[in-house]
Amino acid sequence: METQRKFIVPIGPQHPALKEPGHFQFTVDGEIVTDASVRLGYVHRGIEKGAESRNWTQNLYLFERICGICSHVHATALAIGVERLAGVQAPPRAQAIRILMAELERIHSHLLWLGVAAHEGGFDTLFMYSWRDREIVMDLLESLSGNRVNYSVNLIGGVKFDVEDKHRDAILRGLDTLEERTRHYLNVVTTDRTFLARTRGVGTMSREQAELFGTVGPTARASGVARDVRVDAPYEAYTQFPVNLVTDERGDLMARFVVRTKELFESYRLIREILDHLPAGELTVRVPRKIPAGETVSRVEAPRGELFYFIKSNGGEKPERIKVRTPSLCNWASVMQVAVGHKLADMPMILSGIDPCFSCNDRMVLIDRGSSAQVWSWDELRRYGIEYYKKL
Amino acid sequence: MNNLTVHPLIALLLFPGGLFLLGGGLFYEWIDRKLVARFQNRLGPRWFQPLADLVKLLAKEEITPQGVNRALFFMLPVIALASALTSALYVPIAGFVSANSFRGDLIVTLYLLSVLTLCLGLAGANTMNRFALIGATRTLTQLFSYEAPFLLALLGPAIVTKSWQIMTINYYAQQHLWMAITQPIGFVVALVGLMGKLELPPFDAPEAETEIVAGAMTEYSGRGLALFHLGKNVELLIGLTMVAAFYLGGLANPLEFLAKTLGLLVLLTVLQSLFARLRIDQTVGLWWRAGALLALLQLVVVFLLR
Amino acid sequence: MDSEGLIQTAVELLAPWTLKVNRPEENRVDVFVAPDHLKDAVKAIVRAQWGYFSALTGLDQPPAEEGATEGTIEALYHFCRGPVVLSIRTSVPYSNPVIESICDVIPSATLYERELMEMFGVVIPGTPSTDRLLLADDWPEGVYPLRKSFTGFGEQKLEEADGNAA
Amino acid sequence: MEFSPDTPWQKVLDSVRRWARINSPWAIHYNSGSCNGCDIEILATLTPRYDLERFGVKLQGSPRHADILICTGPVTRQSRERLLRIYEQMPDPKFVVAVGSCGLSGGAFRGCYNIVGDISEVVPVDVFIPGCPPRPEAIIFGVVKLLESLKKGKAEVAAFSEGVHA
Repeated sequence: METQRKFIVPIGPQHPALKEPGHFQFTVDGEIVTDASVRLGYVHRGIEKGAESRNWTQNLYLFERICGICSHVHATALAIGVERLAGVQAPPRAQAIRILMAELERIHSHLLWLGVAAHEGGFDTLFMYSWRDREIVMDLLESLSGNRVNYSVNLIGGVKFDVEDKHRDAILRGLDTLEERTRHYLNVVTTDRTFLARTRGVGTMSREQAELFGTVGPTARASGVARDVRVDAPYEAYTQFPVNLVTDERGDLMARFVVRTKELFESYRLIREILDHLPAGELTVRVPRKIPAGETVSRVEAPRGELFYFIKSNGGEKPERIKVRTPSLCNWASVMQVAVGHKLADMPMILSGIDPCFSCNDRMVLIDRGSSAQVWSWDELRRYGIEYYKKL
Repeated sequence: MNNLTVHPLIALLLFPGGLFLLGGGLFYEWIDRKLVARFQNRLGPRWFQPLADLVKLLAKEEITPQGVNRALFFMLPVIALASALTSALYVPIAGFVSANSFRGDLIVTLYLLSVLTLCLGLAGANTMNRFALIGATRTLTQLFSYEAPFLLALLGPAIVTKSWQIMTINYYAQQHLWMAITQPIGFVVALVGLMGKLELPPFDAPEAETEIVAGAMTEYSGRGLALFHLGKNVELLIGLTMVAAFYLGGLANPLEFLAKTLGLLVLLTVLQSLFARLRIDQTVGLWWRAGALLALLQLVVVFLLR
Repeated sequence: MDSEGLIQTAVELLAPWTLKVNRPEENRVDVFVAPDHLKDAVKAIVRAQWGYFSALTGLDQPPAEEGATEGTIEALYHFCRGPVVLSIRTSVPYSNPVIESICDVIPSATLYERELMEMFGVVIPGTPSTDRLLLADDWPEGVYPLRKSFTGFGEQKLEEADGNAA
Repeated sequence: MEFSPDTPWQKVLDSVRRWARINSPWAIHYNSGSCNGCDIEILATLTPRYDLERFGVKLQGSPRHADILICTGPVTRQSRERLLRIYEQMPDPKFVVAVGSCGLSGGAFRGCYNIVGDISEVVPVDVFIPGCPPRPEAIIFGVVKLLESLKKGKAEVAAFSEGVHA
């Protein structure tokens, strides 16, 4: 048996350009990845335990800050779950405003990801342009809710503010410019040669793999898996405003870019429809402070995929247990499995392909039987990969 | 052609040599950063930004990491800047006759510019930081890949003028039609070779911020970093002057010098902000497959037509 | 196949091992299964391609006040298909919190199992990697934050916690 | 020749050095447990609409090249040691800007078990920028405030004196 060179790549915590520290270990035999595991925890704050010592409205404030990019979705999931436990239903206008904000947040999250993924591939101009256009949607969010990020729209039982006509016109104008810009980005993503060199055929995940590993969101849809909570289990006002699914068959990195860009168009269409048929009525409904005992599961479609909330209440003011499974955890699990068998030289782009909430690279250890452990950087490993290729 | 002869000491310290070059290098770096920012729809830095960066870096604390050869650690930036400055003596800076000129100074200039890149590679390898190690290997790999095509591209005009002396090529280029028109492929390879030499995107793998932090210069701070930056700026200035002198019909007077080099710089900046960063294996592949062959083709054409 | 039909198929699939079936809400079904039958239940669901494995929730039921009954840790394996959420529930006593790993059936379940292990102290034999997922490296052994018995640290309590960790 | 900081020549040197430090503050960003709301606002300050580069601020990769450490988030147990290591790697004179209310007081996560508290418990902080997240303008205002404090030479002398060593 060829000597098993255990070659662990810890991609460690601090990343110069990106946001969040995580830590990945790939075990490699030669060039092919044989095993991969992830070690999170740098951003683990113990929120689920914290939730058990806060009452429901405080929890809404806390759960909005699990992730800065998709804060509205977390709040919506918690609000829906608690309302279901309390046996109340948010008024139709509030439901429509909730999904309006969810779609605006999806636009801002996808544009942000487009820029960051391009930055990861060294395409700074696309990063600057996509983030400049993202400012349009940030202004819209701010004019609606008063804050660019963490807009805390939700209350348990409804929403805090209304969408007047001046908001409506501003949103419609903003969407027109955004739509025209997104058409340009779709063109760039599908035709720019240097970009395609880094994305076409990289990190391909077949449909069966996507099914088996339980991937969610755009990553799954890029492999042809028709899985979208807004379509499978329409919640809030998605029943009145149906979403049509954007899928792609190729399953590689380029497909993930294309699916997310096309979803932007879908969000524009949806927002225009919501604004045209915004139901009248008040914004909130009374909810008792003590939520009756019971358990519920609330699933919501975050920009990165299905967000799963399990809420258990023992009838008091404070929840018994709130379990949050973020979409990135599923995607990590799938990427870790997909990484096996892939070349190591493609790892950075594969990782940035699933729009991770954590991405980073730092250290790497080569443990060679008989020799001392050397420490290589993530990129040194890529170098190793490239040298290996030259010899082939 | 006013072959202004200046006292050699002034030439060395003040005019085509030291002070003017450093100032020119900073000025060109500012234009480059400003243009890239403007292409990215940003405002970009103020005019004195590179100067402020330089002075601040000189005033910072100098950290020497352990396990590093101290002498080498201090000497490398100095050698890098020195080699860049000396290579300026043979090149018609600011349109004046070069301070010193002899047969074969084209090869010497190119060699001196490569010494700068070698110092960078050595600096990376010297420090124990793994990013620097990776940056060093990348710098050297890229050096071997663009050096040959860049040299061949510059040989085209040399062969046509039947001389290896930069100044004679400069005179020849002034009398005849622009080499960029007679030898278009050579011009393209030289330009793209220059981008490779200066590690501008899409060839900036050696200092890819998102991947290897700062490449070979990760461990340097304060004076060492300042000298390396200066070396890079001077290299930018000299590279532009050489390609302009060879392919854009020579540099007779300062006005022409300014116009042509800035024109080239704008062209470089446009290319720079258009492309994503190529992986190191793609860059090497591109150079050996496309770059070398095109340069050879150009030389063959030059031989036949001569 | 509407949601009622889906629920029926799920319940039939798990019939041989179910101890109790519970319909807490519309579109949701809980199936209680003994710990050692869990793996067969999960295999049945995955082989029939009923749905995808969506989440693994841990619930800590501390012993009742008078301490007669022993505390239990309940693990809920949630499978989703369309609007329906099937939760396979097993509970294990504090004294021997052992649950069979399902990683050979669903490879990506390793992350969820690692989280269950470090947060609730459940022992999962057969899981590919048991090192920490979320907790810090310098977190004392044997302290499981999501158990009701854990009431948070002050810096000084940290040493105590080290002391009395099982 | 005896070195005394008040000779006229030295004054000129000091003012030049201060001018350079004010006009080219390079920054490095570290996320010690933030929900990345503040981080995307920091990145937003580099984009065309706010563009910090016009003040000379450039996001650097390596701590060696940076003067300002822009740190976000309540320091989690896991990232405390890394935050310290990055702070020590930065050459003098160095400054720390804590962005977001998490960095100031642990923010919404105060009291969670994995939180060490705010950034000033780990590294000395020069400027606090409150807000959850603070707007890009607020972040720019914080950086400008830091630069102004440099003008008065408050921080700079202290940093210079203990900064110079072998």
